[in-house]
Amino acid sequence: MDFGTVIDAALSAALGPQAIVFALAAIGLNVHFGYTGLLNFGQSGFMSIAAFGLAVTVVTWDLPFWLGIIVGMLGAVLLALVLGVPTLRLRADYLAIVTIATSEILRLIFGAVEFKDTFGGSNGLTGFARTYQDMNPYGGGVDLGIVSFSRNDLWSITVGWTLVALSCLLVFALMRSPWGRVLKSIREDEDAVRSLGKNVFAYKMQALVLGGVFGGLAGIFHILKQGSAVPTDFNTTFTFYAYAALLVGGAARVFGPVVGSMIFWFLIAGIGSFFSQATSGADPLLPDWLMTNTQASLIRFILLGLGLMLLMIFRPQGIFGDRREIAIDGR
Amino acid sequence: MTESPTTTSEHDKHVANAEGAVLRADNLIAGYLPGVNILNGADLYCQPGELVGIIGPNGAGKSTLLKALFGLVKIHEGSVSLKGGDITNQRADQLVTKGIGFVPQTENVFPSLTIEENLEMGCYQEPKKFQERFEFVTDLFPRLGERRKQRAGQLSGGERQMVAMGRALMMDPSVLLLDEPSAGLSPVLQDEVFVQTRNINKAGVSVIMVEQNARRCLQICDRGYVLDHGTTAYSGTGKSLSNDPRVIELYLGTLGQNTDD
Amino acid sequence: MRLAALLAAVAGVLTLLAPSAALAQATPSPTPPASAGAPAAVNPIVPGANITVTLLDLNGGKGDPKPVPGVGLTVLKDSKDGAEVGSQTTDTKGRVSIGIEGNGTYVVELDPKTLPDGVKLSGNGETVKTVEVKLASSNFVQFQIGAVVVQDASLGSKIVDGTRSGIIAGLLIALAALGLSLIFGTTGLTNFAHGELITFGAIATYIFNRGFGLPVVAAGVLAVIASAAFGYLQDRGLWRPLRRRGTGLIAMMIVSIGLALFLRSIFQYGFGGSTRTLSQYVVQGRQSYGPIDLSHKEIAIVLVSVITIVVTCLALMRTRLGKAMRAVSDNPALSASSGLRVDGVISAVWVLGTALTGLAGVLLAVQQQVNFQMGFNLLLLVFAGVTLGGLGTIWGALIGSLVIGLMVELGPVFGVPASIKEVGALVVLILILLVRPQGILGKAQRIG
Amino acid sequence: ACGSSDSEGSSDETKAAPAAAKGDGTLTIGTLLPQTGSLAFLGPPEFAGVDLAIKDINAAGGVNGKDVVGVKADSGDTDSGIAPAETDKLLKAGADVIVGAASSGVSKTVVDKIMSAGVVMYSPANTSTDFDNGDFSKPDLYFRTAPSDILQGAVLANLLIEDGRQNVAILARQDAYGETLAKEISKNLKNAGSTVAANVLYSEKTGPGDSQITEVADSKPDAVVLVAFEETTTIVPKLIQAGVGPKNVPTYFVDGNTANYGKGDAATLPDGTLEGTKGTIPGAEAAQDFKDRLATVNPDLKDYSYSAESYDATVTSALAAIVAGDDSGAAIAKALPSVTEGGEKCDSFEACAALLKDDPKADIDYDGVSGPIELGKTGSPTAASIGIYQYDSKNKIKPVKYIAGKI
Amino acid sequence: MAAELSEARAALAGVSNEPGAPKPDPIVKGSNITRTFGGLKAVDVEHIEIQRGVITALIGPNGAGKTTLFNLLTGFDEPNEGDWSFNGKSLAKVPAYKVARRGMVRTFQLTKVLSKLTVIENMRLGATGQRGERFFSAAFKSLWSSQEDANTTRADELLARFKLDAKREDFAGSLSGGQRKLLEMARALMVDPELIMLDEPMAGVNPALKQSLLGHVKSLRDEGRTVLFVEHDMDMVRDISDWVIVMAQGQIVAEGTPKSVMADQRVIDAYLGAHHDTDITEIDVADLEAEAEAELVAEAEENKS
Ligand SMILES: Nc1ncnc2c1ncn2[C@@H]1O[C@H](COP(=O)(O)OP(=O)(O)OP(=O)(O)O)[C@@H](O)[C@H]1O
Ligand SMILES: Nc1ncnc2c1ncn2[C@@H]1O[C@H](COP(=O)(O)OP(=O)(O)OP(=O)(O)O)[C@@H](O)[C@H]1O
Ligand SMILES: [Mg+2]
Ligand SMILES: [Mg+2]
Repeated sequence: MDFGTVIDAALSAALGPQAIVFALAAIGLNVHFGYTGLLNFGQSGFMSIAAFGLAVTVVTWDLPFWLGIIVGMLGAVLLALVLGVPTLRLRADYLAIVTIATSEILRLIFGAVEFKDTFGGSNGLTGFARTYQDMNPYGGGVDLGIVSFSRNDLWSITVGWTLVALSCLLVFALMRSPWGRVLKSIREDEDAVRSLGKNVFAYKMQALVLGGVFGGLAGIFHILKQGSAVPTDFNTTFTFYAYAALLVGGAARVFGPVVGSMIFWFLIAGIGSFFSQATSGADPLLPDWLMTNTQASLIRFILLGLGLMLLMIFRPQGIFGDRREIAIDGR
Repeated sequence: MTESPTTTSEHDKHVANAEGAVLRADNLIAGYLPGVNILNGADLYCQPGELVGIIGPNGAGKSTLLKALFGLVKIHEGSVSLKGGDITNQRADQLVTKGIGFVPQTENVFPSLTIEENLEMGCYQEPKKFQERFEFVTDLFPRLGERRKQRAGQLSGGERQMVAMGRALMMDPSVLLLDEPSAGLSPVLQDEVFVQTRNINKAGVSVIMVEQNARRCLQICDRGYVLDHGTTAYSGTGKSLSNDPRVIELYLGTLGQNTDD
Repeated sequence: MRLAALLAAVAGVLTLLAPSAALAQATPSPTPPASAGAPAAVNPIVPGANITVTLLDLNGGKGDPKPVPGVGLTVLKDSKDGAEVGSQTTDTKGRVSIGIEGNGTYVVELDPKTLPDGVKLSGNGETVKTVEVKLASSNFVQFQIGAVVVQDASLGSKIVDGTRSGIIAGLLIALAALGLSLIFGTTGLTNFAHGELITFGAIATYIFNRGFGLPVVAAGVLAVIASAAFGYLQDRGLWRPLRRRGTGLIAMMIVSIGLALFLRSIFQYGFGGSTRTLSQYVVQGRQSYGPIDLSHKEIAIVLVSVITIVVTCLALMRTRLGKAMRAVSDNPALSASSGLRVDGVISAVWVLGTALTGLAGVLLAVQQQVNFQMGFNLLLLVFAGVTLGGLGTIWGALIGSLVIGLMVELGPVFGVPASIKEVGALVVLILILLVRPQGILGKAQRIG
Repeated sequence: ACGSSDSEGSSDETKAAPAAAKGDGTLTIGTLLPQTGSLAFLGPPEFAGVDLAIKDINAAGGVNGKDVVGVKADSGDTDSGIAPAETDKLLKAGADVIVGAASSGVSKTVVDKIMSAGVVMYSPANTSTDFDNGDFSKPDLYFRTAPSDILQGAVLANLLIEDGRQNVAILARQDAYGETLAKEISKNLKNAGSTVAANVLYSEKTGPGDSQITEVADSKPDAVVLVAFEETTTIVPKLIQAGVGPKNVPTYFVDGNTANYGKGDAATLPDGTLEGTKGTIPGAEAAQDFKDRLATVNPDLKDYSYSAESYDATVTSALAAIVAGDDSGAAIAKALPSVTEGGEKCDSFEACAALLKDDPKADIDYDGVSGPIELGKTGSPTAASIGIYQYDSKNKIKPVKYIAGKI
Repeated sequence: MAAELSEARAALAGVSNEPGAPKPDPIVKGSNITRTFGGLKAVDVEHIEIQRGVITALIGPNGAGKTTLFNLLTGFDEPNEGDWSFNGKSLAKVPAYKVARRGMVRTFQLTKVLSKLTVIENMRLGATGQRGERFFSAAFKSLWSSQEDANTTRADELLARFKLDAKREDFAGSLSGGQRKLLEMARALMVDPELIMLDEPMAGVNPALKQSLLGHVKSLRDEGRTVLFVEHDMDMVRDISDWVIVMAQGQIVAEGTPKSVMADQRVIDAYLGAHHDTDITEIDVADLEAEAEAELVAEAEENKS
């Protein structure tokens, strides 16, 4: 058993591009749900529309990369507006279903054979990431002993963590302001806020757009770091996991989503690496009758599920949350 | 002595007189969050057939005290006993079986149930009694009878209060805990509530009521407590309390004293 | 239908014969030059790469297909104007086989003048086929004669079929939705592990059926009981302690996401990744009942689910448990103050809810066999059904689910691409919620 | 074959990558294959193929004097999105060649990552035609032993025409695999003169609903082609229910679902259900001998899909490393086409290695258990043989014949 | 200034005691406002005018439609028909937040505190025209911090007056029932409204505090604000209101000065009850019972006939 490898796998997942995608998406969810109380379960919809905005612009329409980025982000904003106008008056749980439905509709459309010429069908689109990859200034990867990254990942994590840091800064600045206060109030009771002369709808819309933009960033970053836009990447499971990451870190906390995503990926990769080592080799730590190598990779999901449950049971407010807040909404 | 009670002597008084009480709480320390105590050694007893009033400033812990008695707030220290048996931290529904009824201050109706169903919940454990009790309650609040099929969530504030009071009366309890039963009711109904409470009490039910309509409360109760900062600050008969200058200063104020000027 | 079967059988026999016949006559001989008019007795299949055409007159599907002899066919390289590779006249079997060099583009041309009187090519009578040859053996090409004309199914029959499927799908969703709605309505828990409860019912059926060798019906009954027990244990072991600690609803929702992942992986761990079949009722054809075709298992599914749903709904309306559930849902503390055993009510709800959901799993297993993620795949539609009807309302869950089921299956009739047919239902869901934000049967709340 | 002719093939990315210096001396074969998710059923035979190959290679003396090392990772499915993280794990472990992924969709999510790390991505089961086009059309660092669906589509269409089917309905799963294969079959059918009665796709997640089955039935086909994975066990009963089951209409399977469905198999259908149904699987006959040998690494193996392709991918990588005298990804990639095309034929690692031992400059042409494997211009097999199988009354497949083709 | 204001009150002297009587200087004017729920006519107001600069009390039995009228006037509910204006401008169909911005702010009978915000944050939220509430200036603290400080100072003053200063940093969700009422009222005052509409502001507030708050309400009036409140506490109504409007079954049934209204026999019968001024203990319970019995007998007889 080589614990170095386990730690390396876990750490590089926690610091790597996949965790960044989750962090960005979860920051968006934090704005939606954590601060404003909008139960958006369609974050993957925002991601997919931005991702395909970029991919379609570059691949299908053969237009410049940077225009693609703009189209992608505008796509996310537009989705927020189109979704928000009719649905923001829905109660939280209804909004959740509408957003899930919307993201599924988008995913299905992006993957439909009928629109294969535009969106590439279920294979998705590739070949839009050249510009991004060409900007890579690094000559090679790094190896820090306990964790190492390839050249491409190094570039992605540089870009990605910068984006995350900027996003956190923006969220921090906004949420300590009176604007953020209005959002938090809307989360508690819309009518009260309305009675004080605030245009609740406008604020919710601003929050929806802002969170959607973070979602869009996540989507764009996701397809850039892997070089392909595949519709099935943007399914609801992703949103569920992003929520899990958010709440593990602590909702309505600036660093909650970031730390949550890191922990989430640390666990997935770490547990996976541990068990795959424990069951492989000539004389595995865990005998074959107990667990085969194939079953070992399931164990990580079993343990991840279990871990998520235990964390919420013993620290329902998440890592950064405030216990007092949780006590208030206990039924 | 009764003229200048201090906190410690309040406790002595309590120990001296609480013997044989139907419901008795000793030195309760309780709160919602770990480390923050709302009740700091509150004492209370209620002799059989007594009507006890609790008054006190907002946030003094009156509601918390009732909830603690009824098992809805965790008691860290101290004890509650019913007819001599210990009931500290027992579950609310068990206490209902033992004959305690409770009307909370807020959120005291089931919004999605109709009025009739709300009242039915009052005698959930004895559905047979429903018809008889229902007639009694609708006599008291005719409006509830008229609107029996309306969902409680649509009712006006006062109407809800009627439903809440009605639900407690459906239970036919031996000890009744009321948290501001008259709040939000029109004056005529407030009087009605006080009179009916007195009537119920006369019929042998021990009643502990928290009230902000303090004068009325002190008028009808046998004994009153003034709660402040989670402890029993003063206690005595209703009359003695309403004339106690310190109580007036701390709590009663002078509004309505000189009505006819 | 019978005709098709017959055809198939004949074709099958032919297929089995064909290769052996070809082998038997594998006399290497160069392609004889085309001798127009006189049909060759037999055109052997050329070894190596070749293009083979068999002209058969299907006669509109009436009777056996008849070979059409004496028709001239020419193979050209690359295009119509390319070099001629070979030319032959169909033999008594209607066959020509022309040797070619290897991979490349070839054009096969049929000489329409040589067609016997009264024989016409089907379709638009195209006499030229361009093929991309990749195989080093026979490359078969077809010219259709007397092909069966398939009438498009009428809109009416499509609607009838769609409605039947929609109702069955809707009823299965409704059973699960009822379970979800009960649990949500009473505890406020948005249970993302609900799909796994469906799977649980299905897998339990499989285990009782295949593992213990019980008949499917008995296995189904046991599976429902097992589901109920599972629900009870889940509540006792997980949700009740959480409620005791005053865990918030959102935290509980995340717990349910964790639980879903946990259970799904456990199922896969034990059950494996593939779809498995029950021992009975797997293959069943449909019979006609008036305009509707139904198989026996579909009838059984409809009856079982309708009866269960109606009985449950009526029971919930009539009994005290129904009211107690709504009371607990509104305000657990006040319910306790009224003497309700809140935990008891919630346990009862879990037992009932998981039993219903388990039943959905059992019926789904009969309908489409058993897979470790079958419930998870259905979850979105279950949620959609519950929401559409109005969260927490019992009849609403039923109506919402039926609407969703119908929309999914009827959508393709009205132009939703079948490959993404869920889109139709989801769009309808969104539209209805825009008009009635509280769901079909939900009630608006009072302000102030 | 000559190894140098492909030098312009390595993409810009490879060049930019850390100068793909000489390997570390040990050939490390990573496997990125499904252990979880909806494709998990494809995993065991593929893992077994790789394991067996490594065993054989090491038994024959390893590569460049050292034993080959295997590391495993789970590709999951496209839903779980774990493939990138798992790939990292393999790259960390120093993999020079990554055998995987099984699904074309998953492959696409990691192919950039793997190639830019200077590692060979070598899929035993990607059949999507996409990997013949665009960016992947060069034999850079992406290879596969599974023939592209172009060939299977042609063979299956040819089979249908041969059987006299004139009006064929295709029911396919909607993913990279199903869509392209269905497209190829349909294209070839139309070219050859047959009608395509219906081309119906269903969601890979939930399987076909009744509306799709009805669409197939309503088109009154004289044959049905079912392009599916393991959901076949749920689809066949539905087809039967709608009156278009294998008993009523001749049915054809493809490599995704041509497996045994009899007693004792992972998935079963009632006896006789599939009798007469035909299916195609790329690859030469999985000889009983090979199956027996697979049993030595995984005695529970029931299904053999892509086991031969996985085996061959591993063996050819090892041979390429020997030819190049270097185990780095770039070197292997350069040598790979030459060990599979032209030259002295050999059909096992032992035999090929022996040839190379005698003459390090020898030009060999490995023909493996899965077929002749000629990795042509696109890094995909240009020639392959495709087996046609038929079901007996016990739902077991029996080979009927093997058809060789070239793209 | 004060003289001018007492003028407003004095002007009321000339107003007739008819329901819906016109006022000399109305701030709110409405007519034909109806709202039905199913078959129930919850509000059916023919005409209503609220005098500027005075304290008007709205009283009536439970379920009379007072809260519903508040909801309608402030845009939280939509009437079946009706039109009303504030400061001469029509408010029909104007959304709630705009109503509040025009200077007409209400509180809720069932309190709506923002549980997970602290008390002081609740207060700050009330302030209007905050620069920091605009998205584009929010991210830059320098743009709004001075305004925030000013608001905080004002909020602290109010909190002190409402005896909530000790709870300043606590979550509003942890306040007691009475404290919530206080917070809600204080927060509404942060809006700095022209007309403040209080729905049972003193229900559950302890008498001593109530008394001191009454002084505060009066000073609001003296600052030039108009106050409209619903209350069941007659001591309070009598003490501070300049004008009383009585609603029953959705309609305005009486208006007038507190004295005259409370002397109105119909109001006493329907609302106040015979004993509202007497000490309950002085009523012999036996008497009451006899009274109730007699009523019952009478009713029974009525039913018979
Ligand atoms: N759920 C809760 N969580 C935390 N603190 C609470 C909670 N409920 C009440 N408190 C605090 O406990 C103290 C006492 O509250 P309680 O409701 O008992 O007061 P009260 O005497 O009934 O006042 P009122 O007359 O205003 O109803 C208050 O300071 C309040 O802030
Ligand atoms: N959303 C609703 N649906 C149905 N009925 C309603 C609704 N809102 C109010 N009502 C009914 O309208 C009537 C008037 O209610 P309202 O709340 O205005 O009374 P109120 O005068 O404020 O009474 P209280 O003094 O008790 O607060 C009540 O009978 C109530 O039941
Ligand atoms: Mg209280
Ligand atoms: Mg009211």
